Amino acid sequence: MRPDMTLAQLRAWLLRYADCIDEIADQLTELDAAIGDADHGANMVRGMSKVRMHLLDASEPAEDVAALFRTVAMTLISSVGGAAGPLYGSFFLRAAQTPALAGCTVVSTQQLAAMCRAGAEGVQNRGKAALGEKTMLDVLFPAVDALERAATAGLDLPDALAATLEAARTGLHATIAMEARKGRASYLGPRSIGHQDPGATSSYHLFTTLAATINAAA
Amino acid sequence: MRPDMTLAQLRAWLLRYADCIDEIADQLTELDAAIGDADHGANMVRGMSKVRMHLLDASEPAEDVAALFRTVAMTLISSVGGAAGPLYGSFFLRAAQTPALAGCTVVSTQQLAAMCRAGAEGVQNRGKAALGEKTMLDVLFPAVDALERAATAGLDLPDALAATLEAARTGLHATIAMEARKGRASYLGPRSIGHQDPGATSSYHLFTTLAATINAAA
Amino acid sequence: MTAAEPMQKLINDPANAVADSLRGFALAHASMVRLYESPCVLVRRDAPVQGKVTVISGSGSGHEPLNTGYVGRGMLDAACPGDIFTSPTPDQYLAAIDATHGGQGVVLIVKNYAGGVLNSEMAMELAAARAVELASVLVSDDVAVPDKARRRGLGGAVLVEKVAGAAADAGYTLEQVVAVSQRASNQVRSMGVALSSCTAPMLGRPTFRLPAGTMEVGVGIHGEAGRMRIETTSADAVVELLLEAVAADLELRPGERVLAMVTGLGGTPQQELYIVYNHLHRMLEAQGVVVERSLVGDFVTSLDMAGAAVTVLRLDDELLRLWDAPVWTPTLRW
Amino acid sequence: MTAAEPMQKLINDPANAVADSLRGFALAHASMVRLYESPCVLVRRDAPVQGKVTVISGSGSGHEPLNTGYVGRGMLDAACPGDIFTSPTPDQYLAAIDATHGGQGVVLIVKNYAGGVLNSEMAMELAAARAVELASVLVSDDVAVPDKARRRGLGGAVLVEKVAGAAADAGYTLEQVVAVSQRASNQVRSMGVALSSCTAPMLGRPTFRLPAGTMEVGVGIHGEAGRMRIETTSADAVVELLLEAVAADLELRPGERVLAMVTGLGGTPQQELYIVYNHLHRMLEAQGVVVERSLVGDFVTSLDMAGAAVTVLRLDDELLRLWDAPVWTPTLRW
Ligand SMILES: Nc1ncnc2c1ncn2[C@@H]1O[C@H](COP(=O)(O)OP(=O)(O)O)[C@@H](O)[C@H]1O
Ligand SMILES: Nc1ncnc2c1ncn2[C@@H]1O[C@H](COP(=O)(O)OP(=O)(O)O)[C@@H](O)[C@H]1O
Ligand SMILES: [Mg+2]
Ligand SMILES: [Mg+2]
Ligand SMILES: [Mg+2]
Ligand SMILES: [Mg+2]
Repeated sequence: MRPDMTLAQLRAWLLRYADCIDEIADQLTELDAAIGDADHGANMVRGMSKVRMHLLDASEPAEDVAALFRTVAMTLISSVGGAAGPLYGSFFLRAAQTPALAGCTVVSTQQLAAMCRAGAEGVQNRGKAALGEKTMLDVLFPAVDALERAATAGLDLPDALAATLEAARTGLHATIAMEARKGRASYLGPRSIGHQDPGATSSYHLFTTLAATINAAA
Repeated sequence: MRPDMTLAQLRAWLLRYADCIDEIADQLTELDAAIGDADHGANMVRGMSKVRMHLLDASEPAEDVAALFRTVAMTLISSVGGAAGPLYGSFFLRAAQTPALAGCTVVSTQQLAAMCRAGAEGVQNRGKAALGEKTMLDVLFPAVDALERAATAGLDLPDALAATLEAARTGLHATIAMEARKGRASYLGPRSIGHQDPGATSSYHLFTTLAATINAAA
Repeated sequence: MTAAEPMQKLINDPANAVADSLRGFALAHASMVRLYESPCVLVRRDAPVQGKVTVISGSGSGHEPLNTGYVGRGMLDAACPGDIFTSPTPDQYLAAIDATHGGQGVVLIVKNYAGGVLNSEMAMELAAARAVELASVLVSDDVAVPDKARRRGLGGAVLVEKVAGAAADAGYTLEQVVAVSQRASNQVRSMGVALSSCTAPMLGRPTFRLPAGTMEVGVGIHGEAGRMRIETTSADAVVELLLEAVAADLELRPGERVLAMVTGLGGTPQQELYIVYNHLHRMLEAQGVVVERSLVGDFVTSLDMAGAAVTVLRLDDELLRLWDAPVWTPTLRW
Repeated sequence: MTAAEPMQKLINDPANAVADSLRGFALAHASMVRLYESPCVLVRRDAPVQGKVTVISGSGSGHEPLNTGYVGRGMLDAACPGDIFTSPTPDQYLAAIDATHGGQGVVLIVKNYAGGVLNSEMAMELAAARAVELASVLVSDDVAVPDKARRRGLGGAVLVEKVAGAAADAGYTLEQVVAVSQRASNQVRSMGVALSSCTAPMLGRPTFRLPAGTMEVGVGIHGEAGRMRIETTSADAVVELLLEAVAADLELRPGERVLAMVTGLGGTPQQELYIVYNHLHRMLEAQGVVVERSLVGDFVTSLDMAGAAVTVLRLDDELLRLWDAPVWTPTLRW
């Protein structure tokens, strides 16, 4: 049995991520208070609560992966605001636009990697940040790289996600030592060093919840 | 030699009072902070500095006691403001108007007592407070009573002032237990109990400096 | 007298805070006002305005925009700013009278504090020698003080000053200005809460300590503590507490018309003031009271004190007309 | 998400602070504005005004009176208030465009923050489907940020919005409104200092700790810390620090004309703001600069943050005429 990811699992992942955001909201707020404006927790909670509501209430559940991600994207874009809204919105929007996704209700590890690659590039296109500027990209890119490598190497999904998570964690921790060059923290200059980036933290949990979803199913 | 008080001594008293006010300004401010608006120190310093300036700079020094007190009164009235300005202004204005004072350059203990009586009544007429309402009157009236008794008993000035000071101190300390019924402290109601009245404190030092002036001369 | 610790304030020498600020005010509003420094009076640029009753108000500084921000067409002819929290001296009133009276008499708007009353009384006695008809109107709207004779003047002062200025502009006689202003004063009630003490420049530290989780109810405007200390609660509950006291004392009845005002005490952001107003407006309407006009912002403050006060003025046709009459001051304009 | 400790704030549920406040605002200024709640947009009462360019601005809440206080005749057609310190979403811009555009195109005034830029860009992309001509003007006046491309929008936003609104009222085309507003934006510089952190309702405690005796220089308006922390000093020294940076960057020369603005950050009383203005005005004049107009008060704030920011706009005849043009909003009126 190929451990592909089903539409239901992707939906479960997003619900799990919404719950996770509730749990880590205070941490995100604290991290943002240290080098930003203390709203990243509230922003993510507002957005992911709306996503949860949509997923639970929708009279017609998304019929394919692309539609699911498009809904998530539009919900985040229309409810989050700040920097995180358009950035996470772009992540899911571009992921939804991954070639050959239309009609899919199951995605392979390869496809999942392609989606995350598209998403991460969407974030970069939107926000114009580079690696090492202390943003969510410093989690997204290393994680996607690892996921792609794992997919190419033919690892099954749980193992691929373990590697992804490992890379995401390393990326996350690397943001601590970085000086911010994009977003609000950049105004602090060198004073931004020594703090973990809030957006990178919320991005990291995209992968913890993804792994948890797959492991729960396994 | 009858220990009357000369015009020069009265002037010296007022200068000494001005210096004393500088010294106790912080205390007056603290006392007013506790049950009022923290300005009694600044108010008294502003007024008595102006008085000092007038006394030191006047090209023509006051020619009699009435003129001296009138100058002090007008200076306080025009520079202090708040409750203390009109009240202390009235004290010196009414004292200046004591019958048979015009032309005097020396005052007897009796006359001094009459002046203080007139002054204290001036404060009462202006402020409409009664004894026991936690105001400067709770020092002024007991002190004047004592001074009058001493004068009637024929005590010489140093002794008379010692008795006056004693009564003033008792009056001052009595304000601690009082509930304010006039002035800003009255808005605190029972919460004003347990604090010494700032105006009573500045009034008390009218007598400490008067006694010190006489004792310095003796 | 200087503070031992550095203060978190944008001031220079605390002793010059009032003078520095007034100079900046006069520079910023040079087209509207003129500052005389000694004694300190702020007057309308075009003073004296002849042929109308002159309206003057004084109070301690630290309550900005009261009263300087209300000098101008349709409101005050002059403001007498005292030192911080200290009522102005009689000399300031006299100088204001001399600089602004226009031949039809002068009305002093006085807030009911010992200092305010005593100094204005003295001013009126001293001015008796002048050929100027003088009258005063007392504002004592603070329902936190049970004894009506001792009630302090709070936000009601702004409303009374607006009414007096409009009446003067409309050609009312001195007697008529006094009558309608005193009626406004009689029809207005206020009460406030503080969520922090203020820090007066001369003291250099908060006048009182307010532990987190508590608030002072029934505060005056001199940075002094209030009548009682209670636990902090929601904005809506605070509004209900304040409005209950105000409405009961005013004997507000359904169908009556009012002006509702929320003034910040200096350190509270607009966001909170409108949260307060939101519930105040709804509560009044729920009681069947018609909120004809409103005013939300910093109008009578205590330096940087956090908190707000609620003021309700019962309106009649004349008061409403005078409120709506044109006004052109640094703070109020329409 | 709820604060563990009680807050010294007049709010109800922190999550509803923005909504409660906007409702109160709409009630208090019902004759001027109308509130749509979902998505949240505050528009001129008489919107859409046909036959003129439409001017819209959005920003996070907590900066009041920015932008709600600037909605009205001669300034903004709509304000899009985001959550606290959070730029509004594209949907809010779209709703504002739909509610107010008057057939002559729409200009969005955007402050240069990642969130502000990203959301307005998205809004413009999404609005491309509509038959409405759209343009945006970027405000980035904060000289505390050395890299010009990353400079934040501060008090300059108010001035640019006034210019844009007046140009639109004067019948300028979309292109012309954009040109003159962008020129105003290019000619304005600001810098601010904080003497305390603010407390955001959702966080429930100060965003950063500022020990007594220190101040943050070069703060933005989101309650975030500034560029550096220095010891507190006199108001005059603070003004010199700020003006030096502003004037140097603007390359101000003797004989030039400016508008000088001092905005409080929310927790600083008027008295201090005028102390700051006093020295700012004198310093500018000492440099031979002509202070043609001024503005002192709370115009762009960070909730209850103590502190102030200085803004200088280089004026030319056209900008001055547009500044002086009539305006009728809750906050600015002439
Ligand atoms: N240009 C950008 N590219 C990528 N990520 C960014 C960019 N700007 C900001 N971010 C991310 O957004 C996070 C902050 O989000 P949030 O606090 O919700 O918005 P805001 O900064 O508007 O308050 C940062 O921690 C950072 O990871
Ligand atoms: N009506 C009054 N009669 C007598 N003394 C009064 C009266 N009102 C106030 N005082 C005195 O004035 C003092 C306060 O003076 P001050 O602080 O200078 O003025 P303010 O109360 O206006 O701030 C009080 O401590 C009290 O002794
Ligand atoms: Mg943030
Ligand atoms: Mg006092
Ligand atoms: Mg006082
Ligand atoms: Mg934000």
